[in-house]
Order: sequence, then structure tokens, then C-alpha cells
Amino acid sequence: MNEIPEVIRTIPLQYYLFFSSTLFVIGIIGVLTRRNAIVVFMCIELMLNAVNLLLTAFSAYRSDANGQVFVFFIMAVAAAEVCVGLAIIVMIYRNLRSTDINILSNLKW
Amino acid sequence: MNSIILLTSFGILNLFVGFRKSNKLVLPAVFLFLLIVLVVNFYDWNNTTTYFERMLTIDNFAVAFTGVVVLTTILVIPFAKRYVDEQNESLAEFFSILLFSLVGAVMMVAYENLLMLFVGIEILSISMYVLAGSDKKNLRSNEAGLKYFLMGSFATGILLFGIVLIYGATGTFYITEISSAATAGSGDALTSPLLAMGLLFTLIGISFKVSAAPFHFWTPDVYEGTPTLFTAFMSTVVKTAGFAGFYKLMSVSFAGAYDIWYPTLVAMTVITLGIGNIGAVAQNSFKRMMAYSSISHAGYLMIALLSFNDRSENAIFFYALAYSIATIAAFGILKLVSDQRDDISYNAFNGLGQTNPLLAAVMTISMCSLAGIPLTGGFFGKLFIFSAALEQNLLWLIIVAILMSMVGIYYYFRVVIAMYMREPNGERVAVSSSASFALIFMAILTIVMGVLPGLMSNLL
Amino acid sequence: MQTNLLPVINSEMALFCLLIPLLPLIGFIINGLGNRKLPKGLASLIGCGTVLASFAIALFLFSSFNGQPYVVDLFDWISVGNLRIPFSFQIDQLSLIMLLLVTGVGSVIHIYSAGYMSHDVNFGKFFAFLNLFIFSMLLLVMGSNYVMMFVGWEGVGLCSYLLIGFWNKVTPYNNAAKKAFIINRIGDLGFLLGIFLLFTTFGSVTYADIFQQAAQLHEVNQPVIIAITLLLFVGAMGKSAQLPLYTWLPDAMAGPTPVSALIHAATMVTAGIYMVIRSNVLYTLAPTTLEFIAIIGLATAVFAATIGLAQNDIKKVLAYSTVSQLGYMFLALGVMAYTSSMFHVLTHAFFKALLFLGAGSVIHAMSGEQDVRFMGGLRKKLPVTFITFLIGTLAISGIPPFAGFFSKDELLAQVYEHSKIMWAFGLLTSFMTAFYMFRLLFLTFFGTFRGTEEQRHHLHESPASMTIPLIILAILSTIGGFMGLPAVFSENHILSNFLEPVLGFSRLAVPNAFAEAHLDHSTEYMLMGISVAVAVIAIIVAYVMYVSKNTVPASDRTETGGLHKLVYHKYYIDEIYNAIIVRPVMWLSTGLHQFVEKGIIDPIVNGFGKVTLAGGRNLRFLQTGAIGFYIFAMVISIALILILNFVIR
Amino acid sequence: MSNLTLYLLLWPALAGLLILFIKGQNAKRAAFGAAIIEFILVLLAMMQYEPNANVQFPFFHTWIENFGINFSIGMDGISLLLVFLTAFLVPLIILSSFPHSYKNPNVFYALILFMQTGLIGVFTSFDAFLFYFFWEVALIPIYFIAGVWGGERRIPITFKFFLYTIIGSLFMLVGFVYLYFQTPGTHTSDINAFYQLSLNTTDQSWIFWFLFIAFAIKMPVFPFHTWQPDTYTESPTQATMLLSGIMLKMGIYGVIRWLLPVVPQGVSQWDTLVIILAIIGIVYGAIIAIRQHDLKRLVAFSSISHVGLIAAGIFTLTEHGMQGGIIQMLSHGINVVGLFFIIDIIYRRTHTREIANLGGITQTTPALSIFFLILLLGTVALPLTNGFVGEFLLLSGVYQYNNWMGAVAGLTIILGAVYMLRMFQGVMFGEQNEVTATFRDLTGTEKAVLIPLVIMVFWIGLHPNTFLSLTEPTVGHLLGIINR
Repeated sequence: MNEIPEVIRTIPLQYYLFFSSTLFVIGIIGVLTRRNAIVVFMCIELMLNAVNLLLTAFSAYRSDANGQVFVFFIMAVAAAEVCVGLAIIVMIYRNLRSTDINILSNLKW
Repeated sequence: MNSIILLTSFGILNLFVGFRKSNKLVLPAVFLFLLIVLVVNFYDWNNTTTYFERMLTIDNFAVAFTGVVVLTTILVIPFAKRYVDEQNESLAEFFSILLFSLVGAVMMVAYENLLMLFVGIEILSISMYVLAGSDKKNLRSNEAGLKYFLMGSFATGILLFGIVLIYGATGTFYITEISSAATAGSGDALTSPLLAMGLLFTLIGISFKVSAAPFHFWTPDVYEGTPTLFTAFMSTVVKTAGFAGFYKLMSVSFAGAYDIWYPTLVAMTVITLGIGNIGAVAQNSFKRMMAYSSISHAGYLMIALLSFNDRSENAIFFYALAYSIATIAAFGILKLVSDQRDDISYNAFNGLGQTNPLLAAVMTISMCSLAGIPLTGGFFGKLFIFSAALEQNLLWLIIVAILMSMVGIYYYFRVVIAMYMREPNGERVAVSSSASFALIFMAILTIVMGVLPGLMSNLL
Repeated sequence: MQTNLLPVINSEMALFCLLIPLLPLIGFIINGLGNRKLPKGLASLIGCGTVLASFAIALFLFSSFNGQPYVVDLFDWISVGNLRIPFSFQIDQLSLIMLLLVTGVGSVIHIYSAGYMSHDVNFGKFFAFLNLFIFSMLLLVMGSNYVMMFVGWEGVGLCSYLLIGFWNKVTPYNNAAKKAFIINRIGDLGFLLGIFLLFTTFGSVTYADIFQQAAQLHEVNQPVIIAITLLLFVGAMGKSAQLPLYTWLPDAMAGPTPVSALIHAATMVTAGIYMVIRSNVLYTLAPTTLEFIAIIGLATAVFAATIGLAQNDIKKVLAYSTVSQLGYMFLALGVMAYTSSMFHVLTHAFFKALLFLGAGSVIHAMSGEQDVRFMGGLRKKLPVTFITFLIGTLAISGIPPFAGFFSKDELLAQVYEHSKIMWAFGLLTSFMTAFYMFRLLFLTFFGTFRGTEEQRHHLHESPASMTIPLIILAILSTIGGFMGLPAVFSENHILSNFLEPVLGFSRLAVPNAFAEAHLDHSTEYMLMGISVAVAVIAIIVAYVMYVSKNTVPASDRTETGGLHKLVYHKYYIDEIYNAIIVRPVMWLSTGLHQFVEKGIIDPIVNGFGKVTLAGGRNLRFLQTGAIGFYIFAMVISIALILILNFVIR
Repeated sequence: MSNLTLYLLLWPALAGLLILFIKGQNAKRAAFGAAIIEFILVLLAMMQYEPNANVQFPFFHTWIENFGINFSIGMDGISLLLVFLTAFLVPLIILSSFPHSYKNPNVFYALILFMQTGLIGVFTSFDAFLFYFFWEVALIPIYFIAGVWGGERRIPITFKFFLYTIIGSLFMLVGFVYLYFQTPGTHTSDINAFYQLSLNTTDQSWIFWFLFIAFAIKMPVFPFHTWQPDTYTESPTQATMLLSGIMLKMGIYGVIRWLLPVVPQGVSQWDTLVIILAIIGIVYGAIIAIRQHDLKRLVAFSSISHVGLIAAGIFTLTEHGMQGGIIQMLSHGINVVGLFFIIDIIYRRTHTREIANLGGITQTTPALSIFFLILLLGTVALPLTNGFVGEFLLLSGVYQYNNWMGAVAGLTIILGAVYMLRMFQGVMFGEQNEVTATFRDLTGTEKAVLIPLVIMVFWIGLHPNTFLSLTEPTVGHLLGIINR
């Protein structure tokens, strides 16, 4: 039974890099394409997770705990963001019965 | 550190104050808290200490900028009186959030470790999301909240990705070690696309927070939608802290990687100056104009970043202080006026010189300061920044900036004209004594900075 | 650098010299401030008294003058670097003569004015201006350097402006005044540039220095000297009404008649001649300029005389005769007959003043009528005026033994020496002069009265205060000529002997300039004979035309023949100037304001603002308000940044 | 009294602050008193002043020490003369406003006094950034005076003026900052450090333009003048007087003190162009003035013409040009203030500035006519009035620089007479009309304003050496630096 880091190291670093980059880009594309605030937010979470994954990989390869600690912080912050974000979205849903991000565009020019 | 602890505990304490039926106590309490923080903060002057495995360093830089943000927050308080009058039940929460967000700001100016930077930014931003949408019934506020939130968290993602790549390239989050990795010998690190990419992503993430073009799009909308009180806070504290952090990162970590980020930042600076100033020209809403002006001031501050040398630190500090005070005054007056006249356009200020000489005078001083006209702090702020840049031989950039500040004078003085040269379209605006006191204080401070800049020009 | 070549005196003499201009100034101040408050008697007393006093002092100076010029230094006026302009007077033969002339004729005319202007409400103002004029004229002739001369030069210009427009309710008068001042200013510019060139050449503006140095450079016709002399002469053209700058003088007759007599006949207009004589050394060094002056002078003389033939306004005729006589004087200067020119200045001052005052008396009697076509037969009504006017006319026509004869004859003789053609033209001029002067005389005093009835009743001889000056001047015009008898009659020419030292520097500079190639007596007699004969013929012609036939010039309505019309309308010179100078300037003024100022410069300046505003207006549409777009824009810019950083470089 | 300059600088500001608290029309009297005290102080300074090139009554205090920016003020001949002009005119300008009753008088007069501080600061500061500081400090009050108390079209016009001038001054700021960084060691913005700089020619010509634009707009020199006629027309008379009488001199002073000696090579590269521009301005302004029908506009354009001559003379770098320019600053200030005041008198009586609607005024107003005529003659540079001394020296300077330019510049002698006499005739002469028939002659106050002006007209005209000797050493000193 190997140490988790070793398990992680069985896959080359580039793979992690490419994978999470792809994930990140997917997240971005999602943000760009979807119009439902919830889904957009989920895509953003996806971006964060890509980051988490990459962090873990790096920390494992450098056998340095800092990276993983950082992951926890990110999770915590993400959670906080979720609360606030969902709260805002709910509030808007109350007022507009919709969560379309483009329905709210009174503030312009 | 003490300030962080105090702010946190005071924030919680303040929530209990909020339990009382009437929220008359809140503002005095917060005022008192912040005063204490301000005083305590300066106990750390000239004794640098580090905390949490050197993740935070409270040096003069941190103390100074903490002072700025706390002072700015204090000055915001008096203008919240309307919430008290309207018995707004969540007033205490708002101010607790303000206090908490200050914690983030302090972390942003005191960080030694990208983790702290990230956490600080997030604390600040998340609080801002809340405050932006704090006017629940008001669609504009909702929209502001949503926009700020979505784009903000998107930017967070970018920032994080950058941090990760930097970590990947250097294997550390400590900015000092990053710098050694980024410069010292290990050429591969410097040239490796990882570091460069990470650096750029980080840069983008932070420039979003300080609303530098082309990542400024949220600014005008959010500023317009957010309740004026918090717009004031947002446009001053966030920017100040953001630039302090930005400067620290660039000067400490990536001084060696100058030529990686220099072209990008220069381009962004020019765009920012342009969009900020020219965009403001065509606005009829004073509030929105202030949003654009905050973009333009981000541009001026970025000039100081570009020319980082022994001058720029002081320049940023002085400029941030002058800018914050002037902006708070402007937004404060806007709040007073718009609350009564229910109008955030220039016309709201017509004839203010006759109905409220004090407001008009303070507004004029602030506008002069923002426009960088002598006798006000803003002038020396600009002068210091330009001289810092000129020492770096950025003459052409200075000329761009000068041309842009000419444009600036135009839109800043439109309100002055409205106040003094047009006929009043409303009766006298009611001003609480505390507000007028704060305004007078700010005016005097601006003038003092403008007449005796030597007092603050070399703190750091 | 500044050397006082002339002895500076600070004795009571200096005080006297100071008093000469000071007294009229005091008179000016008192009368000026006291206008309408002072009783007229007092005003006239002050006005005339001050000038008479200056005259007395001038006489005293003259009598006590020992032939040695001296300078009275009052104070340093302007001193910058090596330029030092002292406020000082120079007393020498020339300035003494001019002093006597100005104060003498001046006081006579002052007395005359006391009567002439007695009905005017602004009596005090009038005397104030007259005194101011005397003051400026004295500065002009007494100044010891060119800037001082310029001070007087402009001062008299101002006074002539004020006095021509004295009746400032009447717009034509004001226009005439303005015209006079502006045309004089044109000349003054030339004068000023001349002074600058003098300074840059000689490093000083003081007569003594300049002449001293000029006398050293014996080579004639150096370009710089020619330039200086020409520039100065431009000033003279303006002040002394020479072609092409003469047009203001006829219009200047809008002023009260004493003014025309004093300023526009006797004194101011001769400033140009004074200036040339004063700087004779420079002109002697520039024969080219002299030739030019001679031609201009002659042309003016002939030109003005022809116009004079057809004028019907009594003052206009005199005005044109003045212009033509001034032309004579410049002609004389042109042939380096400086003293003869001065001589003619003096005699002309006498008889022209006399004629003007006589005309004034006529106009006074005719209650303002100036057109000879409505006069006639005044001989009986105004005996004194008639006699004196006759003397004046004889004098100007050059009939011996009146003053005009001697000066004109001497002058023509010198011209004859210089060139026969010029002499012929001069003779032609004197023919025309005699003709139109007698035409004037006959039309005014002979024949039958052609005026209205109430004019006829109103006719009366003028009061003593007006006739006495006439008589004085008549006497002067009669005997004045004897100060310069022709060589054939007496060997000592009083005036030229007296003025000899003034030409000293010229002799020093160009020894052979005044070669004593004097005509033999026969030619001189011949010349005299011819000129007298010409004059007499002219008189006879005039007599036949206007007394025997007693033809009267046609009234303006009747259409007249081409040549006469041309002459009658003064060759349309004013109209031409209007067309080629005044209108274009006006047009330019409007054009510049409308098209350059409002059409080009201002729009460019405002353009910057406009462009910025437009930029802002368009920029705001980037702010669509849609989150999707914002994030899209952010992503695009991120992509751009990455591309720039990793693909481009 | 060694800190006289400091007192001169601070007193008006202090007085202004106090006057802010005086309610009602008493403010004008208080302001007048304050200005008179200032004038007395200046007279004291002139008595104690020794005519040499040294900076006297100096006051030095570090301002921003780690930047080497100092609060260093003092007076040499030129400064003293212009300070004298300021302190001489401001009381008269205040006095000239007595017949008016502006709204918020306390603010109005406080602003005037603040501006006086700014002006005196400009004329006495010997530190580049201090100079710039006061330069703007002088601008802001006048902007408010003109913008708040001006005519109908005041808002856009004064705003244009404000932007235009401040934009120019920002260029000057860049120039100063650049020079500041050329100073050796820990940089300093002291004027002598600037004088000792030895920049290469290209730098100098850059700096030249940066500084010149600012001064040219302020003066204003031909093509930068378009703000001026409108502003003069729309501003209240006192503002017009301040602008034309004193503020305009800031530009000329700036050229003499901060441009010519600092970048002599830059000047030597461009002086011909500048002089040509200036001479174009002379003719241009004069010719346009001929056909103006609004009195204020007419004088405004005439002032463009006169300033053009001053600029041309100064840029010849001859002693005549310099001295003439300086004395002409004094004369022009006095004449133009007088003329604008007389226009104001006429306007108050008749409510029109259109020449066409006026005429025949002289018949009822001997006193006004005399004063008007004298000031007019001063303006058309008649000898023995102040205008002549200046124009004579200036033209002589230009003539020494280039004969033909001198000749063209001399046209001002003719054209000046043309438009001034046209104005005088149109306003004062001719038949009366219903507007002017009941024209009242001068009141005591008005005489009190005009008499000092006229005295100065003749004083400068008759004994200019009083003032020329004051500035001669300084001018020599500066010329020495320029030709180093």
C-alpha cells in the first residue's frame, strides 16, 4: 500500500497540468456560454476545483504540504462564496422570478 | 496583528450591539472601535514583527496602509446616519461586515505569503459582494451584487490559477522566496512558461480587484448600483489595499521578472487611463462619473507600480491617502444630496453653493484634489507619482497621464460649475453635525496635504 | 559713451530756457482744468500772456546769444544700457530762429483767437490746446536729441488732432482730425525707425554726438546714411504734408481758422523742414536722398498748385497753397539751399498766417460762410482785412518788395543753379500760385456781393483783437524779406550769415558741398525779372477773368469738363486712398475676425474638447450592462495578453 | 522686516480669510483696507530695496525636504516691480467695484485677495514647484470670480479659459519635473540649480516648448489667444481688470524668469519663430480691434496686440527689449485697467458697450473725457505718457534684432491710433443720443480710482528711470545667465 503522494506521482506532472488546465478552460467556457446564474457559478466552482487539483499535484510532486493546506483554504473560501452567492441569487430570484444573468442589465452606459 | 484581532473581535461585538431594539448605538460604537484600532495600529510603528510562520509581517508599510484604510472607514461612518433614522434593522450587520472586510484589507497589506494575500482578497471581496447587494428591495443594488459577485469570483479563479502556477514554478508561496526563485540564478524558473503564465494570471486577478482596464467592466455598474455609502468604501479601501498588495507582490516577488510583466502592465496602464478619463467625460450621473474616475486613478497608481523605486512606495501611500479622503468626501456629499434630492446626476448639485456653502466648498476641494490641482493633496500625489515615473525615464507615459488628467479636470469641474454657477433646484440639504464635522476634517486634511506635503511624503 | 560736446550751462540762463516751454504748459494746465469755469477774459489773458512771456524770453535769449550753442540738461529721461536719452534743450542759431517764429507768430495768433473764438463755449479749452501746441512745438525745436524732437513731433500731432476736431459734435470734423493724426502716425513710424537706425549706427541719439561722428565719415551716399535720411524724411512727408501723405492737410481746415493759421500754415507743418535742416549734415552726406527730396518737393508744389486753381473754399485754396509752398521749401532743401529754405519758412509763416487770419476775418464777417462763390465786394465792408489780405497775396505771389519775393527768388535762384528743368517747374508753380491767390482775392473782395441778405446785414469789420494781429503780420510780410537781401543788392545776407554755424558740420563732412559757384549778377537779375514777370502776367490773367469778365465758378451741380472736374475733385486722391488702403484694411479686419479667428483658430482649439467628448460618448457603449459580455471581454483580453506574451515575443 | 516678502505673501490670504466672515457690503471696505495695507508694505519694501541684482527680503524654509523642494521666496528688481504693480492695482480694482453691489460680497472680495496672494507668490517664488503652485493658486480664484459673477455666457467661456490655461500649465509642470531630475545629486527645484543646468540642445528645445506653451497661453501670444476676448467680455469688470492688468503679466514674467535663462539654447533655436508669432499677434490683434463694436472686445484685442509687442521685445534678448518689456508690463497694466474701468463706468451709466449706441458723451463729462483721453494716449504710446517708453524700447529691441521685423512691429504705432481713436470718437464725440444725453460725470470714487492711474501714466512717461533703474541690475544679471 503506497503513500498517496507516490500514487499521485505515478502519473507525470504534465498530465495533471494539461488536465486541470483543460478543466479550467472548460469552466471558463461554461461561464461564457451559460446564462443561468447558478450554472455560471457552478462553472466558476469548476475552475476552482481545477486549481485545487493542480495544487495537490504540485504539492505532491514537490512533497511540500503548503499546497495542500492552500487547497483547504480554497475550499473554505469557496464555501463562503457559495453562501453569499446563492444568497444574492435567491434574493434576485425573489425580486425577478428569474436567475438569468442577462435579465439584469439596467446598469449600463 | 493587534489590528486584525481587534477588528475581528469588534466585528463580533458589534453584532451584539445590533441586538438592541434601536440601533442608535451602532455608529458611535463602530466609530469608537475603529478609533481604538487606529491608535493601536500605530503602536506597531517601527517595530516590525511577523506572525504565523512569517505569513504576515506588520512593518511600517503595513501599518501605514492599515492606517489609511481604517481612517477611511472612520470617515465613512458619519454618512450612515440615514440608516439610523430609517431604523434599518441590519445596520449593525453592515458595519460588522465592514469591520471584517477591514481584516481582509489588513491582510492584503501585511501578507508575506500568497495564501494570506488570497485570503485577504477574498475576505474583502466577499464582504463587498454582500454590501453591494445590501439594499435587498432595490433592483439596482441586486444587479450590482450579482455582477460584482459573478465577475469577482471569476477573477478569483484566475488569480488562484496564477498563484498555483507560480507555486508550481517556484514551489513556495512566500513572496521573498518566490523572488529569489524568480531571479536568483535559476534561469529556468524565470524563463519557464509556468512562472510567466502564473505571474500574468495573478496580475490579471489583482488588476480586476483594483479595477484596472481591461478588467474594469464591473466597476461603473457596480459602483452605480451599490448603496452610496458602500460605494465610497469600495472605491477607497479596496483600491488602497489592493494597490498596496499589488505593489508588494510586484516589488518583492517579481522585481527580477520586470521585463515579463512590464509590457503588459504598461499597456494596461495606458488603457486604464484612457478608459477611465474619457469614459467619465460623457457621464451625466455623478456617481457613475466617480466610478470612472476611480478607474482613472487606478491608472495613475499603476504608473507608480511601473516605476517601482524608492519613491514609488511613498508615492502610492500619499496618493492613496489623498485619493481616499477626497473620494470619501465626494461620495459622502453625494449621499447627503442624493438622499434628499433623490438624484445622482450632476443636476443634483445645482446651486449647492448657495444652499449649502459648506458642502459645496468641501466638494470643490475634493474635486480639486482628485483633479490634481495645487493647494490640495491630490496635486502632490500626482507630482510624486510622476516624479517617481520620471526617475524611471517614463516621460512618454507621464505625458499620456498629463493629457488624461487634463480631461479629468473637465469632468471634475462640471460639478463645481453646477454647484456655484447654476441656480438651486431644491431647498437646503440637511446635514448632520457629525457629517459636517467629518467633511470639515477631510477638507482640512486635504489642504494640509496640499500645503505641507512634507509631513507625509517620506513616512516609508 | 555719451559725450557732451556742447557746453552745459546751469545758470539762470538754464532757468529761462526751461521757462520758455514751461509757461505755455502752465497755461495749458490752468486753462484746461479751468475750462468753462474761468471767465473768458482771464482765460485769454493766461493763454496769450504765457505765450507772449515765452516770446519775450526767447527775444532775450536771442539778444544775449553769443554765437556759441549750448545745452540745458534737465534730467535723464530714459537710460537703458548704452542708450541715454537726456531731457535737455539745445540752444543754437536754428532753434533760436524757430523759437522766435513759434512764440512770435504764436502769440499774434493767440491774440487773434481771443477775438475769433470769443463766442465759443469751450473758449478755455481752445486756449489750453493752443498753449499745449506751443509747448510741444517748443519741445520739438529746442530738444537736444532726436527722441526729444520726436516727443514734440508727436505732441504737435496730438494738438492738431485735438484742434481740428475742436468742434467734436460734427462727425466730418472728427474724421478729419482722426485722418490727420493717423497719417501723421504713418510718418512718425518712419521717423521712429530712423531714430532706431541712428542709434544702431552712431550709438547715440543726441545731435551733438551724431553730427560729430557723421562729420568724420566723408564718403557720401553710404547706404546706411541714405536709409536714415530717407526714413527721417518719411516723417517729414507726414508732418509737412508732402506727396503722398499730404491729404490730411486740406481736410485739417475743419479746425477753427486760427488753428489753420498757426498749426497748418506757420509752424507745425514746417517741422519737417526744421528736421532736415537740423540734420543737414546727414542729408549733405546723402545726395541721393536730397535728389529724392527735391523731386518730391517739386512734384508736391506743382500738384498742389494745380488743385488750388479750382477750389472754391477760401480755406481750401490757402491749404493747397500751403502744401505747394511747403513743396517749394523741400525743393530748396533738395538742392541744399538750407538757409534759403529756412528763409522761405519764415516769410511763408508771416504771409500765410496773415492770409489765414484774413480769411478767418472774412469767414467771421460772413458768419461761417467759406465758399468764395457766395462772397464778393467785401472790399468796402472789410477795409483792413482787404488791405492786409492784399499784402499777403502780393507777398505770396512774389511781388517785390514783399517778403515772399526775396525768399522765393533766392530759392528759385538756387534751384536754377541745380537744374534748369526744376527751375522751370518752380516758375510754373509760382505762376499758378499768383493766379489762384488773386483769383481768390478778386472773387472775395471785388465784384458784387453774392451772399444771402442776412449775411449782407451782418457784414462788419472784425474787432481790434483780430485786426491788430492782421496789421502786425502785414507789416512783417512787407519788411520780412529784408533779413535776406539777394547778393545783388547787399553782400550780407543777415539770415544765412546767422545760420552759417548750423551748416558747420556739413562743410566739415563734405567740404566741396557748398561750392561758391554764385551766379553772376546778370543771370540773377534775369531770374528775378522772369519770376516777377510771370507773377504779374498771372495777376493780369486773373484780373481779366474775375474782375473784368467777373466770371464766377460754376456751382457744384452744373456738370463741368473732364480736366476741370478732375482738378476740382483733387484728382480723386482721397477716393483712391480709400479704395486701395482704407477699405482693404477694414475688409481684412472683418475677414480675420470672421474667418481666421472664428473660422480656423477657435474651432481648432474647441476641436480638442469636442473630440474628447465624442470619444467618451462612444466609449460608454462598451458598457452594455450584460454580465455575459463583460466576462467575454475579460476573457478576450486575457487571451490577448497571453498571446502577446507567449506568441508574439 | 527682513521677512517682508513673507508678510506680503501671507497678508492678503489672511485678510481674505477674515473677510469671509464679514457679512454684507462692509466686506468691500475691509478688503480695500487690507489691499491698502498691502500696498504700504510694498512701498516699505521699495524704500528698503537696494538696487542690485541680489534677491532681497529672502525667506527660505524646507518644504518637502527629501525632494529638495523648498519654500524659497524673495524679491529682485523684476519681482519687486511686479509685486508693486499688483499691490498698486488691487486696491484700485477693489475701489472700482464700490459702485457695484455683487451678491456674496465677502466671497467676492476674499477671492480677489486670495488671488493677490497667488500673484505675489508667482512673482516672488524662486523654486520651480512653488512657482507652479502659486501659478495655479492664482488661477482658481479668478476662475470663480469670472464664472460666478460674470455675464450670461459665462459658464462655457470661463470654463474654456480655465481648462485652456490649466492645460498649458500642466505642460509647464512636466517641464519642471524633467528639469528637476536633471539637477545633479539629490535633486532640487531651486531656480539657480535650473540656471546652472547644461542640457543638450534637443532637451532644451523640448523643455522650451513645454514651458512656452504655458506662458504663451497665459499672455496670450497669437494662436493661443482665443480664450481671451470672450473671457474679458463675459467676466465682471474687476475680473477683467485682474486678468488683463496683472494675471497676463504672469506669463511674461514666467518667460523672463523661468524660460529664457533656463533653456537659452532652446530659446536661441526658436526665438525667431516666437517673435514672428508675436509680431503676427501685434498686427492681427490690432487689425481685428479696428472693427470691433463691443468696447470690451476692442480693448481685449488691443491687449493681444500690445502683449505681442512685449513678447517680441523680450524674446530679442536685448537689454532694450527686456527693459522695455518690463516697463511696458507696468504701463500696460495701468492703462488697460484704466480703460476697462472707464468702459465699466460707461456701461453702468448707459447699459451698453456697443460703440454704435454711444456718442457725444464728452459734452456732459469734461472730467471723464480728460481721464479717458489720457489713458488712451498712454495706450497709443504718445511720448511723455507711460506707453511710449515701453513701446520705444521694445521696438528698438525688435529693430536691433531684425530691421524688417522692427518695421512690421512698428505698425502698432499706426494701427493702435486707428482703433483707439475710432473708439474714442465713437464713444465721446458726435451728437448726443437719448442714451448718452443724461450722462453723469465722474463721481468722487471714480475719480479716486482714475487719479492714481493717471499719475502713474505721467510718472512712468516723464521719469521712467525710477522703475528702469530698479530692474536694470536684475535684467543685466539674467542676460548674463542667458548669454553664458
